[in-house]
Amino acid sequence: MISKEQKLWIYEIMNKIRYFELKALRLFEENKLRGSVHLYAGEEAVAAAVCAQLTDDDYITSTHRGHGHCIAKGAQLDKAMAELMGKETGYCKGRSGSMHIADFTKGNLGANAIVGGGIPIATGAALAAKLQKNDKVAVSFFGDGASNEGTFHESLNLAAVWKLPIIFICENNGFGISVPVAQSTSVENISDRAVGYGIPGVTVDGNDVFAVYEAFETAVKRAKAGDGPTLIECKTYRTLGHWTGDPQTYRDKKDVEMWRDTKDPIQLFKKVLVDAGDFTAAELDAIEEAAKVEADAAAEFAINSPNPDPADVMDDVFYDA
Amino acid sequence: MISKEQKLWIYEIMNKIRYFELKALRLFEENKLRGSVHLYAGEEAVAAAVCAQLTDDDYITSTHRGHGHCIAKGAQLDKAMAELMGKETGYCKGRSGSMHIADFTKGNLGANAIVGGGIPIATGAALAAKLQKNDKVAVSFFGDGASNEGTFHESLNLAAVWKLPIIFICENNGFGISVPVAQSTSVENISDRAVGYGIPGVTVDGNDVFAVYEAFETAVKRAKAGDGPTLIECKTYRTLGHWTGDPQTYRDKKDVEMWRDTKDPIQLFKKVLVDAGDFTAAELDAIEEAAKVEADAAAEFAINSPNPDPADVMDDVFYDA
Amino acid sequence: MSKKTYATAIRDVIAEEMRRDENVFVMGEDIELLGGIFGCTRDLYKEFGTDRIRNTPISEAAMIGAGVGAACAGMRPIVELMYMDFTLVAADQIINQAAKTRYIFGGKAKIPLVIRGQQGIGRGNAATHSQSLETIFMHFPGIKVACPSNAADAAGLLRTAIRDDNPVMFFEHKALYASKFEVPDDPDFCIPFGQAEIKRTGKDVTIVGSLLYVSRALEAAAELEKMGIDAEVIDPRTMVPFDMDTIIESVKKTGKLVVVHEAHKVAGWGAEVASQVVDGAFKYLDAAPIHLGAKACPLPFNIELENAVVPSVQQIVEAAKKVCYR
Amino acid sequence: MSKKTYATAIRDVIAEEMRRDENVFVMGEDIELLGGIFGCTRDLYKEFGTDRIRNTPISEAAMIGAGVGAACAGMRPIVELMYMDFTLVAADQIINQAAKTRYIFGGKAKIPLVIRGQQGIGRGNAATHSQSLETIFMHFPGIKVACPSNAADAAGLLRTAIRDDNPVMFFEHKALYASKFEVPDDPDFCIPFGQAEIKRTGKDVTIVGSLLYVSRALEAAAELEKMGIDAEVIDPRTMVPFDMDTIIESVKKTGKLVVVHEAHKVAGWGAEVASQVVDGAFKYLDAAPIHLGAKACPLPFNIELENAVVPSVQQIVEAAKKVCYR
Ligand SMILES: Cc1ncc(C[n+]2csc(CCOP(=O)(O)OP(=O)(O)O)c2C)c(N)n1
Ligand SMILES: Cc1ncc(C[n+]2csc(CCOP(=O)(O)OP(=O)(O)O)c2C)c(N)n1
Ligand SMILES: [Mg+2]
Ligand SMILES: [Mg+2]
Repeated sequence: MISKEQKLWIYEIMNKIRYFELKALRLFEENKLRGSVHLYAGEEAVAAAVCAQLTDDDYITSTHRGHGHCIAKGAQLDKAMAELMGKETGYCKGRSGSMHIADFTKGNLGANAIVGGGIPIATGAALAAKLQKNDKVAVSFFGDGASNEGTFHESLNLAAVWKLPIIFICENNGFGISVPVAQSTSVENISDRAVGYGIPGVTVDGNDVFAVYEAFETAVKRAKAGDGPTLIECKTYRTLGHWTGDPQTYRDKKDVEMWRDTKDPIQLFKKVLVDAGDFTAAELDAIEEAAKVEADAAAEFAINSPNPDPADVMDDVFYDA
Repeated sequence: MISKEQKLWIYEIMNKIRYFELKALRLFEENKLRGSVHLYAGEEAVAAAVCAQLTDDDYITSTHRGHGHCIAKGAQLDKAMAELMGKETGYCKGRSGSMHIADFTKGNLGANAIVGGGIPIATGAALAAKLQKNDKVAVSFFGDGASNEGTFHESLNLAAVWKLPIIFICENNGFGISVPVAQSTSVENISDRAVGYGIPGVTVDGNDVFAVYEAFETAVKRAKAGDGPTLIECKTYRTLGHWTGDPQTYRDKKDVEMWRDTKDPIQLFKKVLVDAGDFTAAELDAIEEAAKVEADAAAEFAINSPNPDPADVMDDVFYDA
Repeated sequence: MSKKTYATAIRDVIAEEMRRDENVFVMGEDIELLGGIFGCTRDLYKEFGTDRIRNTPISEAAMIGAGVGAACAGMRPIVELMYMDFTLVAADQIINQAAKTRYIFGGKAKIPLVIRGQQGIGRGNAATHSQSLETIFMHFPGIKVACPSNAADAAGLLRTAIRDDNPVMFFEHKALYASKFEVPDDPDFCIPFGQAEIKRTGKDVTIVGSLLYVSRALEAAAELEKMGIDAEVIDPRTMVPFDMDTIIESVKKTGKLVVVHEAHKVAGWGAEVASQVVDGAFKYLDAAPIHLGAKACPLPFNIELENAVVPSVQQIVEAAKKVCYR
Repeated sequence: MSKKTYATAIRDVIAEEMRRDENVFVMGEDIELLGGIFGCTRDLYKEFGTDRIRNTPISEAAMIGAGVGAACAGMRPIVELMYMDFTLVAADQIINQAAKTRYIFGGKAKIPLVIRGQQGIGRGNAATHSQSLETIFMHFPGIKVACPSNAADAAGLLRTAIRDDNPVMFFEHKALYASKFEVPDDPDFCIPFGQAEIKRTGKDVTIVGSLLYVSRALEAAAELEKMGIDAEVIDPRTMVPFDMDTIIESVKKTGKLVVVHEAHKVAGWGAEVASQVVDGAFKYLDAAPIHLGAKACPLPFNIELENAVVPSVQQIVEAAKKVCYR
């Protein structure tokens, strides 16, 4: 059961992510932002419903499509946008850009531009939690495409035999860049792969906040009880290109429109909240408006922030005691 | 159904492997042979029952425990033993030793000292067969331990989505060196992992020639029909140490004795052959005796063979047209 | 001759070789409909079908291992890596399998395999997508390494690579794909491996650079000319085999050497060149050779930082002046 | 001081550091009951339990990635690789993850991770189990690299590595495990990284070698002494950071340099040393430095072939004589 407070939080986060992404896209199109930028629009329910159940002490690892996870795990839009623009005020002082963004102080162990690269790292964070006997959990977000990398397999097996407190969240958005899942992946549901590790595997509608929330709630209980990992597949869809500038010739425009217009996770969630009488449409619109304003302000902040000083480029390669 | 001729061939191969291994062990103990030597004794039914159904045109990849596969795929004992001793007359001119032994002319794409390293290579050979539209199949042998490597996962998925003519043979001998399967591997049966690739997975008694033979026969039919790969797990046991010189403190002597004395694949097969009236004990004893003589002769050949000339050490790094 | 981009030159050679030899095929991520993210297989699936222009799952180790196996079984695979940085996900299959298979099996295997893709700076791809990796594949024996710096070299070297019966790492540079150059039309146009090209003759200092650093070295040479320093610029074109003779001959003439690359300076291939030149032309050297390369830090995202990590044209000029005592 | 083997020295430091700091733990293949195939964790599971001396599945990428993650989360993991050759199966997790994590997150991560294991020739382990890999981890920035040549260095460097808040690659040598040496008993005995050791002072020629090649260089020095050549032998001990100053100072005195390593010669770290010495001491050099390393072929199984691939003591002697014009 999602508390009213959490519902509001989730709605707010989803909107923050959405407007952050739209703003980033705009900046990219205006040539104010460069590099490989992968937007999360359309998939917000996953990050939000998962991170609603985490504290700053819990860990996540993220992917090349990492803004959503970063924001849901507590990042401020301004510092995140500054990072995307490579500014000194960004979370990573302009070193990472979009693809490696992280707010380490919030337990976010980083976006990871290597597909599948973060899965073992989250597994290690879960191992630390187990060894330290605290109550933390780790979450590894990754895509359908990543489920074909060797690291997926090795990590799920490791986590299963060691009964680590980790939840593997596969965001199946139907494509790895241009390649449809069926062409690259030998199972109907990626959650079927859980069988190969003797752990529970579930597939949920990734655009339904409630479905993701509940599946994750069960998985966290299991993890905290010492029973080990769960694999949750969230079926979703990215409504923008794989990266900013993607011609998207590999998919039908109608599909994109269908998902955008009839399955938008924010609109679906909003309708449920209003229908159930949790909040009025006006209350929710105000939240949306605030998110828009915050995203605009983040862009302003980022644009007006200084670039890092090239003289400092060698800093932080090593930690000096 | 195994033909009488094939039964004889299988029995002969199993004995050749066994006496080859015992001879290699002896040579090692006498300091006439060095390096990492992993013996196959106790697991002969797998290589023999599988390779009985292959021609020289079919491909295999093997493991660090590769003598059995090499012999079953048609290698001569003398050149194989010479390779173990690093001699110029060995299959690889003394470059490979035990861990990378291969007779390429027989479709053996090599023992592979990297655990899991050969699985993608066999997959590629199967891809070649598919592209060339010939009737060849590829077989990848690997251990229980190797099923936890990323290459296992990536290869099974690749073979499954491409419906390649390949059979994955997992030789589950209960241990990866000192580590029992249950401690390293998150499933009861490794064949359960087939579910994660949407392909058939079966577990058979790897010490029973007939069980292995039949499972493989079905898998080959499937492969040749264009329906793709099969994962066959053969439960077996190595009755010698992981490597020559292994103290084996990690397992109960009684277990070893039990497997050696009551489940020896050669003895079990012999009993069936005699009981069924296929062959007389005397006929089979003669085959055993011949294998022993051949192994002894192989050792003689190897001992009397010259070492390679160090002046040639740079040969064969590249192919020169 | 036709003027074409580096990307088109690569695409055309792949197509021509696939027409010539039915055993040639390509596998990689997003190479069918999308034509590879840099267009090096654009539309080829239409002519050759998706058996021979084959999308793979995101499984680089399996992909490269499958290349090795298919090569052993008589095919001539070309594996496209989207970024050469991903060689690290599959390093064992390259260094322990592709490169060693022939040798360890006593010379009995033949591995006609090309692993190609782009690397380097220039697109804000940050630390894991901007590295230059050619040095490590030069260090481990058994695999050839090519680094084309223009469209004609891309065509001539790639054709040689595809026809070679050995594994080849083919390093393209992301910042060169759009650059245009005259490319010979001859369908058998091959550039032999192990032949450096003198891009500019000069008598005062030898500058060795490859990939993006060929044009940067030429820019530096133009600057130097204004100062009355006549630089000879050499592009080795292949790292394995490496044409050290041409460089040593040049240094015997100029007496001074600057080597520059985008790969990290420390233990980069430039150190190998510098030390071999010292070995082969010690008596001719007027000054200690200078070796420039990327600083010892990961490639940062911010463009000014990125540019601060790799050698600049100005640094090449300074280095050349220094060895000329100017 | 206690006389102990290299393997025991390593084991003892691991045990002492685990007692001192409960965040230190070890994971690796066969390290519990078997104590690692070279005995570096022998019986430690009895004292520390199998939570902290932890067998892993055969999954090197996950194991090292788990080390990175556990380090990010406050632990101090030691990952034992059975053979350092297996770094190639996990190269991305080392080079792109462990080494870059701190930098790309703007200095906010701390990765106290040790990846240790043995490498090299001497046991007939052939091509994929006998390589020397330190050069490539020196090339890519972000990870420290240690190469102990005796039991005392193994102890002192390993303790420093475990206490360091950065990732460290710790390269042991299989042929050294049984060798004995006096090791200080001080439970805080640490050898700082980046301090080369002069193993023998001499005035005629500087010989730089590490791991197995320290004793071989010393053997060569003994030979040279008979010929009246007084060699200075230097062990850099760590590759990252690298103490170039000590070597340059030595060469300023001797005027001659030979660098020798077991890693492949081509683009090996010896070329870096030679080229930096040329840069830093050009005017002092009487002869071109000589750099020796393994030939450009995979390590063969046959022992005579194996020995033919790596530099011999005799070759070191010859090289020293050559730079001394003798
Ligand atoms: C190891 C590796 N291989 C390939 C890539 C290139 N690449 C970046 S994103 C991507 C697709 C990933 O698909 P998926 O995991 O489904 O995530 P999505 O982009 O759909 O969110 C690919 C192939 C990479 N970054 N890393
Ligand atoms: C990538 C890699 N990791 C580890 C090893 C060391 N090693 C050699 S054999 C072995 C055990 C393999 O177990 P399994 O796959 O079950 O085969 P078995 O030896 O039981 O036949 C290990 C860990 C290796 N050779 N390669
Ligand atoms: Mg996807
Ligand atoms: Mg086993």
